[in-house]
Amino acid sequence: MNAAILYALAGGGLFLLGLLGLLARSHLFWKVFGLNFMGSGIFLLLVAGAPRLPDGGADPVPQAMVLTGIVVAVSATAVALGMALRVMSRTGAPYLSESGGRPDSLEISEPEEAP
Amino acid sequence: MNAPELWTTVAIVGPLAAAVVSLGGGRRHILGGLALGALASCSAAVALVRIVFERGVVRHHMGGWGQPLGIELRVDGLSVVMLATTAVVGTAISFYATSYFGDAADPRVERSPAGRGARFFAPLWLFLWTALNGIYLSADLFNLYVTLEMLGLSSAALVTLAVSNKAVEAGMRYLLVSLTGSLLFLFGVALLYLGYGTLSLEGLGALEPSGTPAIWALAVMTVGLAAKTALFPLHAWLPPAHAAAPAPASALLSALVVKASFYVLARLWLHVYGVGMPGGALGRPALVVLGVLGGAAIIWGSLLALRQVSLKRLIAYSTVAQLGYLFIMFPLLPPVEGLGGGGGWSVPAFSGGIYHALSHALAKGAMFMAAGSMSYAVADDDIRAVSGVAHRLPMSFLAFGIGGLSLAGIPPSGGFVAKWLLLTAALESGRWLWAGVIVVGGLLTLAYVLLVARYALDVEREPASFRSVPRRMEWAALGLAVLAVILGLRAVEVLELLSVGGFAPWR
Amino acid sequence: MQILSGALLVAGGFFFLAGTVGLLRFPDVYCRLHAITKADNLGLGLVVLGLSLQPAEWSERLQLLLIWLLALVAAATVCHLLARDSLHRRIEPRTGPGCSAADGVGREGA
Amino acid sequence: MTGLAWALDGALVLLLLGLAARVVLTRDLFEATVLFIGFGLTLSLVWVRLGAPDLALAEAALGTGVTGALILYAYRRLSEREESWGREGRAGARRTSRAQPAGTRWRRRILGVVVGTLAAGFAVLLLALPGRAPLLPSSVAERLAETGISNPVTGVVLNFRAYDTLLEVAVLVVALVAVWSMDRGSREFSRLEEDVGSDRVLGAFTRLVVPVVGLTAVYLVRVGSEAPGGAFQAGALLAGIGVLLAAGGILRPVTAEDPRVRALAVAGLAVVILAGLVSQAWTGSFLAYPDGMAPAFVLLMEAVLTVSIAVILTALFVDVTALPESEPSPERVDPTGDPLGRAVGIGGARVRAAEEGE
Repeated sequence: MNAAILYALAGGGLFLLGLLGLLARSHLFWKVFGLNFMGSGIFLLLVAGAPRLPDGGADPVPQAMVLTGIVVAVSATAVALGMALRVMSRTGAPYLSESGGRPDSLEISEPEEAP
Repeated sequence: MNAPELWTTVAIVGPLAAAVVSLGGGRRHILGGLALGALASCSAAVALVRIVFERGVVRHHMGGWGQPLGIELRVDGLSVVMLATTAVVGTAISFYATSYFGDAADPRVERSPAGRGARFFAPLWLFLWTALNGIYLSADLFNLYVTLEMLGLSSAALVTLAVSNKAVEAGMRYLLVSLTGSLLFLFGVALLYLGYGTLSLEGLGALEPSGTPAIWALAVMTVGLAAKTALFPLHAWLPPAHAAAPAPASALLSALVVKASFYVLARLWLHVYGVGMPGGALGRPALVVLGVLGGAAIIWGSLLALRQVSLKRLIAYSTVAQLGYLFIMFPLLPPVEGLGGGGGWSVPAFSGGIYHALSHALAKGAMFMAAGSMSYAVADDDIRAVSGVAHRLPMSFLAFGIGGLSLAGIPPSGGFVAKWLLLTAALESGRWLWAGVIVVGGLLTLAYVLLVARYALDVEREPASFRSVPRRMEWAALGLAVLAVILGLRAVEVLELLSVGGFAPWR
Repeated sequence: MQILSGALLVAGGFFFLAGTVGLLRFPDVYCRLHAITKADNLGLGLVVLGLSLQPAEWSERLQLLLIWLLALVAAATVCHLLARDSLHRRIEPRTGPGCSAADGVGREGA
Repeated sequence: MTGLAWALDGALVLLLLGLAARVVLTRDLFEATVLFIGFGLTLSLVWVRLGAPDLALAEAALGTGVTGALILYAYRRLSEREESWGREGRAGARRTSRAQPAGTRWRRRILGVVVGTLAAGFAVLLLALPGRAPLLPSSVAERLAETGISNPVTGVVLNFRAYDTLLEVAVLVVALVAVWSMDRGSREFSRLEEDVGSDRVLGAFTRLVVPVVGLTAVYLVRVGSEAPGGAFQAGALLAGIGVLLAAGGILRPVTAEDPRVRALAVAGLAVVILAGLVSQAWTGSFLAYPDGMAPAFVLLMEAVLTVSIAVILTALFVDVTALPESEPSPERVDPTGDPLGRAVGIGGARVRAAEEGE
């Protein structure tokens, strides 16, 4: 079954593509794409790399792990996207800045002063 | 009544149920949730300490299935000590947070930007608490991945509770680093499962992983976990995140969250892989690499702490430095041939490193809460603005001072015991360099604590504006600082507890 | 039987191809929508027909048919919404001679 | 391995990597989003080829459906904001992303080298994987009969490793609470709100599709323990309906303030906790269902989880993109004076404030 090795290598390639996307692109949405590709790459590696059962059936444990992983990836993507949109709405551009901006005053919770 | 299964379930499901309760929305729900979470964690910690003392290492097969199939919880000395510290520091911070955020139902708070904190700090923190307890108890690789992910999401959300541009940006950066770290960890888990076919840590330890895929897996996992623990080269995200977060959240992040990924790293290196030991993978050079990074973190973090303008960022850089101490433990661990190490790690080094984690958790929690109270009073985070606060907020400044001295390792405190143990380990085995770094680190820590004290004690300069701080916030900080000192005095029991099933790789 | 189902599958594939070519070649949104919706649905219909000739129980054939119907309805609704949204954005259909896809003006309307 | 199968696998892998590369390298955000959805569908096909129907279902429903809809709608919010801040229209969003170079020149070379060495090391590593048949799957097959569940994947997810599933649902709830805790503004959906809602075709489509998909979801839950199916996929299907209703303005937008939404969102988590505690009282360890009762427990949990996951995913879709109206102020991170902060932070290139764009 060397097609599985092909898919496992594809999984590794996907992981690296995702890593490249995460590190090389500074637009926050591409970092979210990168994280998703890294996740999908690992899942592909996990399922394709697992040796088949003697009776030819697929090994259920990696599939259970990947099922859990997909749900966790969706929740992580939702939080990452939400935060990216907040960065964009607050600072005008969907990018992280290099550290070096002006310090702004620390808004602490002021229960006394009504806004 | 003292079945380990019961108490491990209480430790995990308690805070989880409390989080569900605290989502109810009303003030009673939030207070009830925090109380339930604290109660469950503390009672579980006390009970498990007793069980581990009596019966040594105990296990809980989740779902009733055997080790390879089902997930297994394992409780030994190290996990119980971390659990107890999390319970104590967590309770103090929950107590502090109830007054820091004000009352969500109160209309002024509701409309003010901090209204979100009042409503959502409790559920996020209780989910975080569940993840912490889950990590310290779990002995299953994939389960650790899911808990680490839960930890990352909830702590990043805690950072963005603060109402400022830099909080959102710091939260975003922290979330990206945390998710990348978890995915790298998952990559290692995938390799180990493909190579060895088991997900349980003990099962993996028994197989003595040392082949090429195992080394790759360890390398990738170490990079991922080091990123989450903000080890030296990968620490850039920590200071903005811990400084921008609301005070109770930064106390949690610095005191507890970074310890969890360090704990997983230590488990993998010392117990599963047994790096540097006769049967283990890699060799002593790998431990020295971690030690060098730790030493660099101490120097780099302390120097930058001295240069900071903002109080909370000074303490955040102090966290980066103190984490270096945890990694200095690694090169001191392998026993020197001549001294006949008895097959396990050198006892003073291991217990010194873990002891430092405990005392740092207590001291740093107290310092961040005290700093939060001081900034809350003068509504400004700048060190100069905190001038003259000492005599107006004696308890907070006392808490800050005691915490700082404990970090620096001044005798009666827990920090002193940790540094003493690490120094004996270093000098015993003739590794002078590490001893030097430990001492220099302690002096630098003392320097930046005194830097803050100089401003706070400056009586002539009155703070521009001053607001009274709710009593509860001050008591919580002081209580934790006093505990950091008591930890130093009662070291014997804690060290004995640490020795339960902790000193040798699982073979 | 095998040959017939094979032929149907190929025909279905051809219609999918035709739809894609239509997507690339046509000048503006409306022609493209027209191309994709019509061709792909027909292609899918042929594929479903081809598959149902394969040896399978009736329940599976029914499921295949249900999938096709659902796809038909979905495609029609989406096409309608897209067209209405384009109209709302006042993107006029390109009329007049030689409206080749060279300038691809309609692209941002998608 | 017949030639045809090889051709299919090869084509799928090439398509998969090609789409991923194109998404990572393209300058245009809209193109990246659409190709990302294409990538998700291709990955579902790959799961089918690898004999993992459960994953194909989950990838299509969750990985492509929910994630794709989320990113598409986030893109829309981004371009709306670009418009409202006086930049050019939709192209503006693309143009900002087009204008920005991906990091300075030397950073990309270093990354290329790093990724290259990793790729080489990884290829060697994979071939060195010992082909040792792991002991786990065989014991899963043997012990599966005891659980009364015949679909091995559901057996592992909801019985052998049920604790993982409990934490996974907790992660979903954490994500929802995290999104709720961010500053949220109006939840109006589209400028065309008024006429989309009253659009007869959409109304007719909804009335037809909702029962059909609802029935499919119930079928998926019911069949979950025998054939591919289960709570997560069914939940994602129902979430698709939720998104359709919310986007169509038919369903009142889901809000955190609404106690019903909170209750439904945590219902799944609460039921799994209760099931775990009840079984611990019965058999002594958490989530160890009393023997013979496993199918009943699993079915109950799956039913409540499906509804709960559907509500969570719909609420996520609504609240992730619920941005407050805000005037952006570009100043940002306070100086830490840490030179390492720039080099190693995952921040990437310089600040892209609007004026400094081109």
